[in-house]
Amino acid sequence: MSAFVQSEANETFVLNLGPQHPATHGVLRVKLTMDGEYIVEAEPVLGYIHRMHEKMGENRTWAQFLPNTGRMDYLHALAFNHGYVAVVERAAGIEVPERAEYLRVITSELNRVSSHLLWFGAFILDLGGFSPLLYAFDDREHILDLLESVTGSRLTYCYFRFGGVYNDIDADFVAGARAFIKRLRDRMPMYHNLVTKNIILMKRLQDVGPISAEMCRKYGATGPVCRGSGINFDVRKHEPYSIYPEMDFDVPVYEHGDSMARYMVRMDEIEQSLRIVEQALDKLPEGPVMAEKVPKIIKPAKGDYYHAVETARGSFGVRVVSDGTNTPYRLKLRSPTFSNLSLYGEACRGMLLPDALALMGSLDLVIPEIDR
Amino acid sequence: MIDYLREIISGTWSLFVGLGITIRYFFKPVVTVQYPHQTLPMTPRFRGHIELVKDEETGATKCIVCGMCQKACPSNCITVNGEKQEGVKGKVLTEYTLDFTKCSLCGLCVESCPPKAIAFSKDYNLAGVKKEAYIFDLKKRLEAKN
Amino acid sequence: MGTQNLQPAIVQFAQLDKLLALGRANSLWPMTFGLACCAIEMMATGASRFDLARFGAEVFRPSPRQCDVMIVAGTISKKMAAAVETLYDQMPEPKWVIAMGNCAISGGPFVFEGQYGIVEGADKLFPVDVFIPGCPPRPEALIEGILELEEKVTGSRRWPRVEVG
Amino acid sequence: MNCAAIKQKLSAVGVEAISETEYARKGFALDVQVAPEQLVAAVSLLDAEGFFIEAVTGVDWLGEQAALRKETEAKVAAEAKAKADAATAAGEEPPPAEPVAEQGELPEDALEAVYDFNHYESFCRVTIRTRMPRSKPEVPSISQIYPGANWHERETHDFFGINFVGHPYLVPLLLPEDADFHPLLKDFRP
Repeated sequence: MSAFVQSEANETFVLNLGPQHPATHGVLRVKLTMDGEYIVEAEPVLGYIHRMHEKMGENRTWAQFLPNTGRMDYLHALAFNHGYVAVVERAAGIEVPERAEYLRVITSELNRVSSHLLWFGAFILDLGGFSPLLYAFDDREHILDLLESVTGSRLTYCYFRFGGVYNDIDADFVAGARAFIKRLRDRMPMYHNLVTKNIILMKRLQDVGPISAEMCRKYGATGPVCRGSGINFDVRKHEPYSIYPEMDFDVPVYEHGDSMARYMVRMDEIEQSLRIVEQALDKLPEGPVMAEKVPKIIKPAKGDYYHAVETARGSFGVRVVSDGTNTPYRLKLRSPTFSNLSLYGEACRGMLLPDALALMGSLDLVIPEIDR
Repeated sequence: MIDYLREIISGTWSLFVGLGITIRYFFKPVVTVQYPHQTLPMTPRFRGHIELVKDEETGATKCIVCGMCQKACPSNCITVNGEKQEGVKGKVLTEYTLDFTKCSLCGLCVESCPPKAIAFSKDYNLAGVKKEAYIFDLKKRLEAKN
Repeated sequence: MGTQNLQPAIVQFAQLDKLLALGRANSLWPMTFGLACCAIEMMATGASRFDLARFGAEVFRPSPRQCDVMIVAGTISKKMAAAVETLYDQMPEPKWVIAMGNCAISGGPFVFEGQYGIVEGADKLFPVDVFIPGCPPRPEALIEGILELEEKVTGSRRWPRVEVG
Repeated sequence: MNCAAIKQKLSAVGVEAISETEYARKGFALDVQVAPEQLVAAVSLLDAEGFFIEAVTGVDWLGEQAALRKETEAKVAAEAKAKADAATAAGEEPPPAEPVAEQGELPEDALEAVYDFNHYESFCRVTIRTRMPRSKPEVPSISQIYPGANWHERETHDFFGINFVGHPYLVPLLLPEDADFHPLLKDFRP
């Protein structure tokens, strides 16, 4: 880490990063107060892609909000789907058949791998390496093909329904998923040789942007950000939902809290997700994929309900307040990156500008999910 | 000092390892699809814009003008109109307009349709210079197909 | 449309103009400008499987001053609209705009009565040359959009058309 | 650390109401209702216990009081009708209808701020709610205790116009810098 001492002359200038800047992964804007190459203060400015999801939730029926969930975090859309359908199922007391839960887990774990692969490519791109992006997208396309064959779309899935899923999978999908798991396992050592062990990457990431466990707690950071700081917190283990209790997987935790730790957490998570998919494919039960007794018009009982799921970026929680009608009274979406990014201002104080960009990349930002 | 030298050597080696990997991919088959000459097979479940389905027996539409799709659509992109006609049971479809520029391809309309009169098309490569071209008159499209 | 603000040269050479148009059409440099979901499909188009480089459009530039074409990929919020307009103004002539995805065409699924946050279509801000509908469009559609723009610039299409049956 | 212990400690702070909820049904473990004045004390206690902040949000209860009044009126009317019916069934003269009790002006509707806390080690999601009148929506800021609440409070201020007293920088976060509207209020019209 740099030993930053603000110059006596106290000469600072304001540097505007974004909202159109390739390193901010979208339309984030950061107002940086700089002293030379060092950051004195960073203030993220949000809202450049505020799409009124919470307002929209209040003026359409429960089912009509479904397509919105896939457009918040488009990289891990299925987990957001899952969070929303799960909270409505909880509110309306809908039972989900077992096979549907398995399909939900299989598809959303594959989606998590694709999200991590995209992050991997984009993160290395931020640091200046172009070719890993091409390899990562090559693998990612295989997942998208698989998911498209089930859900019909490549990115903004709207696959889960209250009480089950929209389509069943076929034998081709199972074979394809198994082939993909084998392929990615074979490719992972290549990624590590190409990128992880690369001296430039190590120098760029090690000891850069340390985030302490206490800081995570004060800002409510979840997901790989808190797991990179030594906090063993994963919603899938912490408040198990769906069929995750039956799955055998580990939660990778790294103590160091620097950007490298967060990088390693995500790389290890790819393997864990593959393990979950493999087990779920082995155990996949027969049966219907849609509950039989789902009312045509959902009207949950009065009261408020919460459900959290683990997305690729952390804990996504939905709080719905129902007044007993067919539209939500209030829909609060607790998005993980919003909290993860809120610690950015404090974390990059006194850092060099290029290091701050490495830190930003390691937080894995999806801006529409922050702004909602 | 020795650590410093070791780091330089191992670091340089790591760069060569990386270059070796990229060189090896140079000799592997190309993964790129040469798009206009070569196309990817579309999955049967691919969701393009919706399309009216032809009834195999009569050749006409299956739509019964119940308006369920219009009600189910979250973004109000479907307009269905029908009228009573002599000697025909139920309503007859007179207008089925889809404003594809507002559609989010969620599939709620297709699911809600009782007679399964709409389905996803496979139009995956639409692009054009007019935005009005994407407000489809599905009834006309169905008739043009016959 | 894209060249509407350009002063025509005093002396014109028809053949030279055609040659220039051919050169421009085959080296369209897009701007790295992702707004939302569609930007990921734009990245996928630039990456290994679809490889926009085959059409000379792979040089994604972060600076508007080096770009020929702006691909508006995503929803334009009212807060962002001013920035988008500035970027458009900063691009040198001749310039073209591709509206990728339903949000850029008309506001897409985010339009509802009483909405307070988004601009209903990029063509409310500046002229748009090519529209690519979809939510998000597939990478093939973006390639098709680039080819459509090529056709618009040169007046003829060099690539075969893909008929979807 | 378990939820029952937290419940006891929180009730010692002097909250208005506290109840354990069924997790499987509701998704949170403790439901705490506090007055705005007690909020800081309750949150400091959670901070000392090692909780992390999940979210801050608001709910606009416009029209709630009117609905409540309607409900009670309906109930009273139903009771009176039942009494009258029972009397007629017994063959008696139905008692004269009781004069409807004069009800004063409707009490003001409330805005509610909802805080969610959770714990990294063991599961215990605590939901704290505090209500304030719609005409004067003020609640103390907790961003001194949890710096992460800073953004959440700014967002809630954007959407509901709740004034977090003591917040260091209460300017619009998601809405444009000069926004003076609060879109999630139920009486918001653009």
